[in-house]
Amino acid sequence: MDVEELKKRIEEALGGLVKGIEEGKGFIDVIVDLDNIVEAASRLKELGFDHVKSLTVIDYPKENRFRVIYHASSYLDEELAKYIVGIGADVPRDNPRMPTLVYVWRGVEFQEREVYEFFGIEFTGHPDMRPLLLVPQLAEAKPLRKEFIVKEEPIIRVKPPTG
Amino acid sequence: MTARPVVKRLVKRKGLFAGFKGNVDAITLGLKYLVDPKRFTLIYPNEYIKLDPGYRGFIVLHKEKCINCSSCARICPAAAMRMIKRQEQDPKTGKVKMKLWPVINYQRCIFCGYCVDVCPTEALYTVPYHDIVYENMAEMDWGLETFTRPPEHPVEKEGGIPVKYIVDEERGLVKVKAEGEEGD
Amino acid sequence: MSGDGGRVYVGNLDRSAKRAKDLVMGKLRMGRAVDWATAFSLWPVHLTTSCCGCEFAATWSPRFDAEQHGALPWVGARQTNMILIEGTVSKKMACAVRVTWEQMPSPKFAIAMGACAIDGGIFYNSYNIVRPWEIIPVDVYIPGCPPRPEAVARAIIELQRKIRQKRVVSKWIEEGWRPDKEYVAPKEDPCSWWRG
Amino acid sequence: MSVWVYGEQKSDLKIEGAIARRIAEDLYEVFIGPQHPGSGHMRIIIRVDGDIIVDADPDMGYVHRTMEKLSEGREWIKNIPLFERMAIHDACNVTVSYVIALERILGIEPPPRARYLRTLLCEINRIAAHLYGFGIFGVFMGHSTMYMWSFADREVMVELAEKLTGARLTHSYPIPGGARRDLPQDFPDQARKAVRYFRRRLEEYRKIFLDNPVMRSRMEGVGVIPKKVAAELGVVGPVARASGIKYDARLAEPYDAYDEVEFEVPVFEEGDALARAWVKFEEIKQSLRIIEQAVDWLEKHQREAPMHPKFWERSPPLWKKVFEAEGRVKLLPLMANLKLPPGKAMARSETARGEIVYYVESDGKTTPYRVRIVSPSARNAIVFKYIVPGYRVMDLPTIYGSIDYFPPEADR
Amino acid sequence: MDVVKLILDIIFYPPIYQLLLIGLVGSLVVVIFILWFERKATARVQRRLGPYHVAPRVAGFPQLVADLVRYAFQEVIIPRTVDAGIFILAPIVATILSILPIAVVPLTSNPGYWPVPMDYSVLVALAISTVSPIFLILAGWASNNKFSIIGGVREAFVITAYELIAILSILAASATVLSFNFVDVVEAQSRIWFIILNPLAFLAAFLAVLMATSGFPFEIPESENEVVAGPFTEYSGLLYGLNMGAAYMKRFALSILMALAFLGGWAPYTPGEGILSGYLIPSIIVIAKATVLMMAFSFTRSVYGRFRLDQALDGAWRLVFPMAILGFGLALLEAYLGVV
Repeated sequence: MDVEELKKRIEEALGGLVKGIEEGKGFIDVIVDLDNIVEAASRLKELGFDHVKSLTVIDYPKENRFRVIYHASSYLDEELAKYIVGIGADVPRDNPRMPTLVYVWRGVEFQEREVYEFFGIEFTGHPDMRPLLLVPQLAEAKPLRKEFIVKEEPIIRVKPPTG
Repeated sequence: MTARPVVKRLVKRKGLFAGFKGNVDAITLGLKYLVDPKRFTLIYPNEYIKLDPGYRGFIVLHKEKCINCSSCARICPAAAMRMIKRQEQDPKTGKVKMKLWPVINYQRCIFCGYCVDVCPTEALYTVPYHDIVYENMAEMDWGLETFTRPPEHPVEKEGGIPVKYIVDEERGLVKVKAEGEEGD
Repeated sequence: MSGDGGRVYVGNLDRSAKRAKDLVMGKLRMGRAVDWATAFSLWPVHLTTSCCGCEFAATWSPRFDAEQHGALPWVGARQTNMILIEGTVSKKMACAVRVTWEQMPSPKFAIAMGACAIDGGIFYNSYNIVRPWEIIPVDVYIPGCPPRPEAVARAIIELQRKIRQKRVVSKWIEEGWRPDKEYVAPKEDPCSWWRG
Repeated sequence: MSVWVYGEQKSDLKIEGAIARRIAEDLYEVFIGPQHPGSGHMRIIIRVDGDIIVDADPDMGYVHRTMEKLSEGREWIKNIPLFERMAIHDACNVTVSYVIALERILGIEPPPRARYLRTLLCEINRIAAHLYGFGIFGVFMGHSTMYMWSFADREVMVELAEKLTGARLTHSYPIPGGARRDLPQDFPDQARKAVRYFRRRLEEYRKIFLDNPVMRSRMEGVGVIPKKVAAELGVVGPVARASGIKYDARLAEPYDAYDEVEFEVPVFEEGDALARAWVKFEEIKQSLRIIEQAVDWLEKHQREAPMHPKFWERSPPLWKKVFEAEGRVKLLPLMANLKLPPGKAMARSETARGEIVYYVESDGKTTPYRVRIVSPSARNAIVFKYIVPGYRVMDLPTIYGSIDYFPPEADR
Repeated sequence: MDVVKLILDIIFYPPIYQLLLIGLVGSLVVVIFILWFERKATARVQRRLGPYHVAPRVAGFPQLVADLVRYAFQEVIIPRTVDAGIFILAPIVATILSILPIAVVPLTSNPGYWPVPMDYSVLVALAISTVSPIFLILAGWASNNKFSIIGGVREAFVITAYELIAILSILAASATVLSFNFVDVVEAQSRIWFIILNPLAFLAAFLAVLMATSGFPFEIPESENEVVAGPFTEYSGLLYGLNMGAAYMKRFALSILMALAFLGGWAPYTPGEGILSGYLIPSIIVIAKATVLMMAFSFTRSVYGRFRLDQALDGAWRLVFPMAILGFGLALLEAYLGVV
């Protein structure tokens, strides 16, 4: 099975839900509407993609959206294990909410908590929506959003060395 | 593809005898090592490991080779290597010029060796020792003068014996005296 | 039953402790013995703040075996007298570091291991780290990321030398506080995130 | 209070213990960690009913060092040492997939020699990390000799890695286009000796630890993860393979030289702590095989710079001189400000504790637009929540040790 | 000379000699030696050096002295939340109680040097040895720390496992000779030791003592990976030193009981008259045998991890308890056949 065939199979399984398929190096992303994401993810799981490798969120402040992608793959089907298929949707930046996929893929529970604290995307229906890694005060700042800037030092030093 | 998954099964060990044998095996092995421990412990301040010359220890500058290109500062991942401005007289023309010199801050250095590898004139080199500690932080922020001298090796100064570790088939690592390799 | 000092049962503990101290340190001149004993019994508490813990573990492994210096990593903070900060201290961990430090009985010492524990190392501009010297008084700094196990042993030796030459412990016991090092009080409560 | 019962909707995932027991009113809440010998750099809040854990809540983030954010401000190559700090005892394995992702975006393939060198170091690291895991696992169950022995033998591998790269743990070895050093002269000989030593030595490990009746009784039937649950929770690495999942990133998507060397991926079906220990034990044996093959290949083939021609051919003569003399691959100054074409790539590699996934997105600048890392420990952390309940308090360190959880890696 | 004799008489007045000289000083020396041995032997099995730099010439023997002095001069923290009285008293009482069994056993067959009448000494010694764990539980309870309380409860669980076994298996020795008198037990071993006649009872007693003194693989109450330092989590400085000492002193006292019951006490030697021959030499022989036993107890640390609590209890009741019963039966059989 090659990538084209896989795409065909996914399009068949997902039916009209697919908005577009983006191809990256080493993975493909299936983009759906935010409202359909639970349905699409369930169908993808029935296809054999039984676990999520990465819940990837990318912030596009210019386009005022977050791209949320669940990169899934398969453990039990050795043929599908070679591919990483992402199911993604765009979440508006000013009211970041989306339905949780915990009940589709149990493994994303902690990753959704992580996204919640780093980007502020709230997953409705998540059983335990708390910050995971950060202290509560820092989680308020949503550090992985692009407007949170971490300064790098310039290569020329002003302060003289002390030793 | 030559790799393949192989399903294995745990060997079930049940019953009184299996447990007994396991205990006897373990205790015998323990006693074997109690008699012949096969030690290779480094008795540290009395001995020290003479590291390979390629070891990435403290980084030192050959000032005369440096061309002030600031590649090292650009590649430093920890912002430990930074350039300072310094007025210097050119020996040929006699003009006073602003020059950039690298200095290193060991409060941050992570010893990745990128600066040494990127230096276009091999002006930076590493000394093969790493066991230097400081009592106050200010000493770790090396200025240009400190940076151009290799730091003192404390154990060598105290008269420790250099040893080397070689891989041995019977005992894992074996400690042997490093000999005939004085200096760099 | 009073909570402070158990006065009900054994009289005033503080006063008897002071008398015992005067006797032992003053009349019997046990100061040097105490310095010697503490120098060779620096037990680091088992607080693994970060990834330098790998080299911390290797320092007590058979090849480097820091137990030869009398140091033995111990489990409970109450029974130890040294804290070895192993690398980065995050904001969450800073609370643990300070609490552990306060749990330890004095005389106690601190070693900062690795670049992250000095000035952040490769994480110098991270928003989630704390410089450990801001929350506890550090005696010896070990540069490196991670430092070699020998460097950790060197730090222990350096600390031993400091204790014995400057007679840190006996002066500490005589005066009741540490004379040669300033008390470090964190500017802001490292546990504020926890206490809310 | 009552414990929330997870997973009744839509999923037939059932975990024994947590659901079966009716919870008493007065639960005893114990905070394990972070200053606790049984927890490392994390905290697990457990609620116990008698000796049985009814609820476990892993409180992570004690070593969260904001790598994903920091990487966005730093140049591509500077991120290699940064990501390495996730798991410094497994440095090459965690960084190699990031480097592969960069190479995919750049559209270059490292020369075969570099691929073999990386494979060699990956396997050396894998053995060292497995031994590290064994040591921690042993000491979690009170077996200090296992800790000391595995750390003693880990030094053999660390010594080899130090000879190859010049650093004990933080090698920063793979870089886009190749590797940073070539094999030293006496390396093949020493590596073969080490392999033979380990083959003999592993038998002793079996005697004192895996077949030791006391340790066996602690591990057998503890922390059982059935195959279906393992797939559902998305656990990785030895944890998944001990549950019968035949998945290994080296099989699914061979990188470096893994499609050229011969090895087996051991899979067990019991799913308990003992099976996980055995997976690691068998993997060490397979890694020894790979090391032998890699060393043979490297010795047979001519010594040349393990660097992609794009970065090597235009280099000044000093570069070649240094390589001839020291085996050190010098970097071009352009490496510091390497510009990647816009694009996105994903790469996975199998570290000792499981599969690590990098998602790298470039917008054509010198710094990444976004790097997403999902490390094996981060994916295995969920085991604490779903598998630990139902076991005894004394089983917690066993499960912790057997999944080989490494908090700096999980927290990133 | 009279003065010297008087002093000697006072020193070797059995209660003083056995309680203070052996019980306090002797056991301290033995404990220091055993701790050093434990660390060095474990280090040897683990292929490392162990304590060294404190005194390189004698292989770091004073290491334990340094640790003890350090503990003695460290701050004693009494947290506000603890029950201060019990918190302070428990380790002290536990220490005294754990060496008390030494005061009621004979260390010689010379009746002039018996500290107490010996007719029921086996029973009395066993009875006293069972008291001290209560104070460990108290210490854990008074600490008011979750880990201490769990540790104390574990201690209580483990008591139920080992107590009966220890008593039964040591009583097996006295059943063989049909007497509760330790002197009879030892005299009966002048030809053949009970360890050979009744290995089952010896093994059961060995395991019971391991459990009683938290030796590996039964180091459950203080198991560091779950309950930091068990009942002693809140103890610091001198009080912690006492707690640690108490565990080893108890092991020493129980080892003396075992040496008398199974290893023939002062067996190859026949005590005569006078202090030297009648008291000092036999007592040193007994202590030496006890020390050898303690070295065996220490060795298990380097081979085993620890059992889980339920497994230890399970093993104690299912395996070791029947073994102790069998040993007792064997003893009765031997007594019936008149082997000794």
